[in-house]
Amino acid sequence: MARIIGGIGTSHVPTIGVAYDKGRQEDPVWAPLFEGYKPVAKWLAEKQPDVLLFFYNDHATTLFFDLYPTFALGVGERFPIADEGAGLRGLPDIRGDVDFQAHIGEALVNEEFDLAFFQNKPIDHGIASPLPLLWPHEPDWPGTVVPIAINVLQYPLPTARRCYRLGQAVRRAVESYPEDLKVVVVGTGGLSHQIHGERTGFNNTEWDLDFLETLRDEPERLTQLTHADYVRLGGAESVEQIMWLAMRGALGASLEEMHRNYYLMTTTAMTVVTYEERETAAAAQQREQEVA
Amino acid sequence: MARIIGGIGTSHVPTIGVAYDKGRQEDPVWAPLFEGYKPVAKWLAEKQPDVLLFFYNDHATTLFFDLYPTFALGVGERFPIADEGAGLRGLPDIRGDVDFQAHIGEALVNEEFDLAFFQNKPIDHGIASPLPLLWPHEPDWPGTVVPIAINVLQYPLPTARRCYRLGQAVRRAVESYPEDLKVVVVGTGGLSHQIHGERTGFNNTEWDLDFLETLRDEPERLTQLTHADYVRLGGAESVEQIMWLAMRGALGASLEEMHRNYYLMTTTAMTVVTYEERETAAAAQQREQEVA
Amino acid sequence: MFTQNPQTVAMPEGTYVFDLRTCNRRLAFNRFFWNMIRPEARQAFWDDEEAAMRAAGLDDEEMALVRARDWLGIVQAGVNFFVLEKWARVVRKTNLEVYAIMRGESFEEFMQTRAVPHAR
Amino acid sequence: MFTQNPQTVAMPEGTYVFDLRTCNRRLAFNRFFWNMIRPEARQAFWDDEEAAMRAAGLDDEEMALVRARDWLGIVQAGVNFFVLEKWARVVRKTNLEVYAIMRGESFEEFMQTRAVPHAR
Ligand SMILES: [Fe+3]
Ligand SMILES: [Fe+3]
Repeated sequence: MARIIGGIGTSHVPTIGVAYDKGRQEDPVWAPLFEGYKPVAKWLAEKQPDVLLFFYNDHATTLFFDLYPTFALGVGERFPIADEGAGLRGLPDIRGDVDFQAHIGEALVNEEFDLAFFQNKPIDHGIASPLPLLWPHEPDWPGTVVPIAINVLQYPLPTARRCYRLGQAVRRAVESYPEDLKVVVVGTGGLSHQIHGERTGFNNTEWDLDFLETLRDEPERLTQLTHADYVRLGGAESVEQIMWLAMRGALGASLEEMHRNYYLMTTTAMTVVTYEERETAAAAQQREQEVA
Repeated sequence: MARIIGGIGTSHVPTIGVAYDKGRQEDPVWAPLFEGYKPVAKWLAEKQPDVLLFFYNDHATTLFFDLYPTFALGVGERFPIADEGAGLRGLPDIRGDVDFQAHIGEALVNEEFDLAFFQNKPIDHGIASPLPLLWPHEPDWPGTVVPIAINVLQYPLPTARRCYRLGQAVRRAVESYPEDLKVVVVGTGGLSHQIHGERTGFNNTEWDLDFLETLRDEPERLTQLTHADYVRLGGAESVEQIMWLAMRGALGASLEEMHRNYYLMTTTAMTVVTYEERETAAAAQQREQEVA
Repeated sequence: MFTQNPQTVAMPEGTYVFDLRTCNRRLAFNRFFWNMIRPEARQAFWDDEEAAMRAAGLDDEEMALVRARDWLGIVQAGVNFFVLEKWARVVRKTNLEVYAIMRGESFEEFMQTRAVPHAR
Repeated sequence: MFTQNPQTVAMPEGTYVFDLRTCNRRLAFNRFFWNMIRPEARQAFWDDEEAAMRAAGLDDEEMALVRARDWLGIVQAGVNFFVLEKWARVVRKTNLEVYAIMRGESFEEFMQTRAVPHAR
């Protein structure tokens, strides 16, 4: 049986990708960001998940508004990393497991999630910005990705509650897959930022930290907020935090926050958090003690 | 308040469009089909709906499998009628009411239907085959269309139950629109036919008639069938009858079947049925008696 | 394949489920037929069938199926009938003619099985 | 407009809701910017801005906004920022520079409002 072994919330700011590609990992203004991902990469290297299941958004790159889905699951053995106007990056195509992707899709549609499906299409910074900070890519990525794109650009967006329920259904879908795959669920985007209109540059660290606490311990409360609430509290583009709610929905009731990094450099509160289910964390600790 | 004043179930066989365009309405092999639509056209001319809301499917014309939605609602003031390989037909573009379409879309997404939205795109025989048999088009169509495309081509399809629930939610969406619009809901496709593989040519009139009775009186029973059940009973492509279930979901519990025509000519059991809600039919009869 | 969509269990013989896996495996082949909704693609096919197939990235098996006009084989390989019927228009076959071929019957034999055998 | 999505009631000032109606009204304008993910479209824009705009079917108001590099006006007209940022790459503006313009500030003024003012 496939199972979820943990969760990650991460920003997906495109300039993270630019800084990564330019090798600015040690640059004093970028180091607090890149340092903050090292424990996450280490955690993944130890846990060795087979699959990262991403709740992310495409930024009108692969998906244009002439046909715009609420939820879109990607199917493919390879997804190129998208050209978003500045040319291609030097990263290998993202890998996929078609049978697992198809299973998740079938399970979700049968549970009345009305997914769209895309095949083999490019994936933009919604995944590609944080991915190389999480996983090595030489000679190739160590595992496969299930990309689930969520509309956070064109209103009506799926409600916060719907995203949370999507995550819950994804957990059931994962656990109904017979092969023994280890899956980490990842929600990308946020935290506070607004990057359009006169309100550009809005941030709210107090709300960001409150969001992280509530997400971990009382996620249902966050499902009651409207999109306008998210926009008011965290800025227009912070509404993409509903993708963190989808990730949270796929995890158990009681979570241990294993690591957190929060760095507000210019306009986006760049954040990464890893979670394990408390039972799992306790069991792991116990195993370690037994070995010692 | 907008309200639903009736429903139509209709086949959408592409050759109906070809026969229509060639003026074969009086041709003995086609007359039983075209005659059967006259009472429907008359009923619509009397009822004067402002909107026909279609549950239909695109046949991999406007929607290709590289990005394939489960449900897709069309937004546009004009939708061209598609070229499906044989060139264009001489019909005016289908008309739309963007504000009403957007309202239905917002209401459905807020009710946790994960629609995709398409803008101004061509519409194929899923609507264009029966439309000129329902509505006149000279100099232009008398009303607007809300097109809701349902995936009946690429598995996983939405379940029969999900389609029925979509119809129920559409009713609530229509009734929450403040403008006084009269809406007729239309489900297209079917009835029995299979047009691929060695089983091509399969029909089942007994099942077709049973389906029509059950749809009218006990639609919930039809929501329990799997796609394989529909395929076994009515042929692979008859699974598109789940779009009739969506139409049925948008109508009240007790229906009067005002008209039915069933003509199995070659491979598809070409069928058209109109429904009014029994309360409405009774009220209409009473009004007529009072006038007389 | 590890799993099975419960909605598609016990499909009858002679029926081909077009699902996400099939679609992924045969995306280019399906796209080749789908393209026939565009007049330019139809013209390109009429002008040079082989070049059109190569440009669409078909593999050898797929090209052989097209050359042979093997309608049933194309469906069995994983092409959705609704893109295939677009190509039927291009090679001037009616759907009824394609149906007869998929059943392994002559057109006249097939029409004799229909309720209105002289319908066209 | 008769209705209002309850999820978007009470949006703060200086925020523009990109919804289905906006999208329908400004589809060609959004597509013009979206096209910039393709190298050919970038080259066509560099080669002849006016021709590129005409080919994309922009109306006079839209063309004027592009000519004026009126970033805020473009957003206010109904362009989604995420297609607009693709064009920012093409005209060699960083996102931070565009942010400053939308706020009506010089780049240096804007950066002074940031947590790490010397970040780039
Ligand atoms: Fe984003
Ligand atoms: Fe059909």
